[in-house]
Amino acid sequence: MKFMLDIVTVTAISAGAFFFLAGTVGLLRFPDTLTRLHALTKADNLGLGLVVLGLLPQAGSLRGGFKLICVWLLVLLAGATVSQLIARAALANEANGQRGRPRTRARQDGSPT
Amino acid sequence: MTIAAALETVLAALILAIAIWTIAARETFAAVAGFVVYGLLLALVWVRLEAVDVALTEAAIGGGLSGVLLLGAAARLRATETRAVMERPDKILRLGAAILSATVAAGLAAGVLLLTDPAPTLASAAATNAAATGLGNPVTNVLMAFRATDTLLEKVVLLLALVGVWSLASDRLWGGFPGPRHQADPLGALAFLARLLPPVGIVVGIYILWAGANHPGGAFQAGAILAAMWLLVMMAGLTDVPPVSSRRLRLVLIAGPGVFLVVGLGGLCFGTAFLAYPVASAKPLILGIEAAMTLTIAVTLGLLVAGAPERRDGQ
Amino acid sequence: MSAATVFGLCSAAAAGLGLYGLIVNPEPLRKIIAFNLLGSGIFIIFGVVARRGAAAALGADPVPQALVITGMVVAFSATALAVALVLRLFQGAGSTTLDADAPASAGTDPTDA
Amino acid sequence: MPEFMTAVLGFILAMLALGLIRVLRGPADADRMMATQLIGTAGIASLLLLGTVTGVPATIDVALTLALLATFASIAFIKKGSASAPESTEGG
Repeated sequence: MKFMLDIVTVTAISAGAFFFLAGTVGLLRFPDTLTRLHALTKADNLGLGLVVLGLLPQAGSLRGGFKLICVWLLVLLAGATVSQLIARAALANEANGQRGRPRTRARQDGSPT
Repeated sequence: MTIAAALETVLAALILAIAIWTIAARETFAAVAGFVVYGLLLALVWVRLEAVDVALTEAAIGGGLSGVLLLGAAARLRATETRAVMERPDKILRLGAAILSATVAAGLAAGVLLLTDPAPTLASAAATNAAATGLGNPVTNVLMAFRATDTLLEKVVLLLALVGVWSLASDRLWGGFPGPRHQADPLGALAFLARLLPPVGIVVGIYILWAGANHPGGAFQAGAILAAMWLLVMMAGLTDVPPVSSRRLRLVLIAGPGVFLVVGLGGLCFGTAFLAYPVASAKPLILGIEAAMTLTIAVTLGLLVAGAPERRDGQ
Repeated sequence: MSAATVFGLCSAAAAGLGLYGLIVNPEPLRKIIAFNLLGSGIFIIFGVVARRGAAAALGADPVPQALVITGMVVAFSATALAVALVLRLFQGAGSTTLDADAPASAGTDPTDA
Repeated sequence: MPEFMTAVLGFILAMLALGLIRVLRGPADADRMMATQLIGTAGIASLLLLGTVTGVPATIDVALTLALLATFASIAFIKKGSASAPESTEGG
């Protein structure tokens, strides 16, 4: 039984890690703000969900498992809402052209890295 | 090098990178975004250092409230950035500052390296005296019993800071409403979140307060969560900030320290010393103080983020 | 090198960076952020001391932890007060410049009217 | 099992570090907020893993707090646009 549970954990957490990878790649590679939002809304929340799923067998107590699920639900709710709000703000900024600078300037805008 | 050690090195490197970015970033907004991430990673560090109470505080303050405070200010001050760039100090001053900072950092690092390991500790003392309060969380014991005066004065500092913020209002606006009035969009996503999240947040906050007796948690962390929920409802425009002249508001603000003081003086009158709890009723007393404290902390933090009075009327 | 040492060295560097930013950055808000950076570095060093003081089945010495929590509360209230001061300065002077002989633009303070 | 989880934890931290690049480069503030949001999710995941690895169950409470509050910076970011508009008339 223990072994089976560990199998579940390993598979789910590995899948979760993969989705985090996908989300990050999307965040970095997608061309503009609104497409990058997909990385935020979909891949990462799914990744966290899978990690939570994988941790459930290891949670030990029922309360621990319940709290794990609560964490995921909260992140889902907040992530979905906030990403929609960010999309609106991004659109508004593009409209009155405040901060939505063209992509070509991304590098000058850059960083010590 | 074990995998755990590698992990810690990665985490430390990340934190350093963000720290550099927070200082070097061109735009204030970018620096604030970096600072929010910095607070998030610090929570990880605190967990790694087995200080979960502190991690909770860091998550609530660094991850949440500071971000709101600084982002709001950055948004309002954006206009002044271009001017400020011209005031960048000259090379000599920058060099001197770099040398000074490097010396300080080196001194701190030396302190870290030379400090005796294991360091002198009061952990055993705290553990042996834990029975006096009946609480299982040593940090809560230290905060609420062994060094209760610090905590009492800390709450007074919070109040003083709030009085300071309020007193920045111009005479005309004194007693008015803090911060700008946020327009409500009753059907918007933000209003939806502001209706759905606070109930959950209140439950979590009370849970953190209750867990604080025997597990990591406590009044301040709970208060910070409640404050964030209140701010969310205010930012969504579902409710307005109460005017600072409201008497009910001010009663809530002094409730926590008031209860704390009364209990402390009770210890002075009927017990052995100021804030000396009778062993039999130590736990209920402490929990009572913490409950009152949580309410006060929530309101104080919320108002600290809301800022100085800026409107005479509720519009 | 133990975990505590790694984080201790990292936080020492962070504190140094914070001090540098506090001196060099001209914008008050940036100075506030740098000040927080400096403070957090010192807090982590407290955490390192607490971790090394682990005893009596406690993961870390509770006294420094309690001190750090108190310190965080005070640091936050100080930050809030500082931010409010900067905003008020901006209202009154129309800019947040800190050098005395800088030409201040027209004040936007409603009380002036 | 702990080794595996620590490895995944390191991996997610690496992803988090890559997400930082977006915070650094922007270009738009919306991108920065978005990256902060995503880093928050990754941070919560790594907190949960860390808590299981180090066997500190209370870590879940930290993750819970973060899950509640990680969005607040973004919300303040969204509000700044609409809230800063009336300020000019109100005197800030």
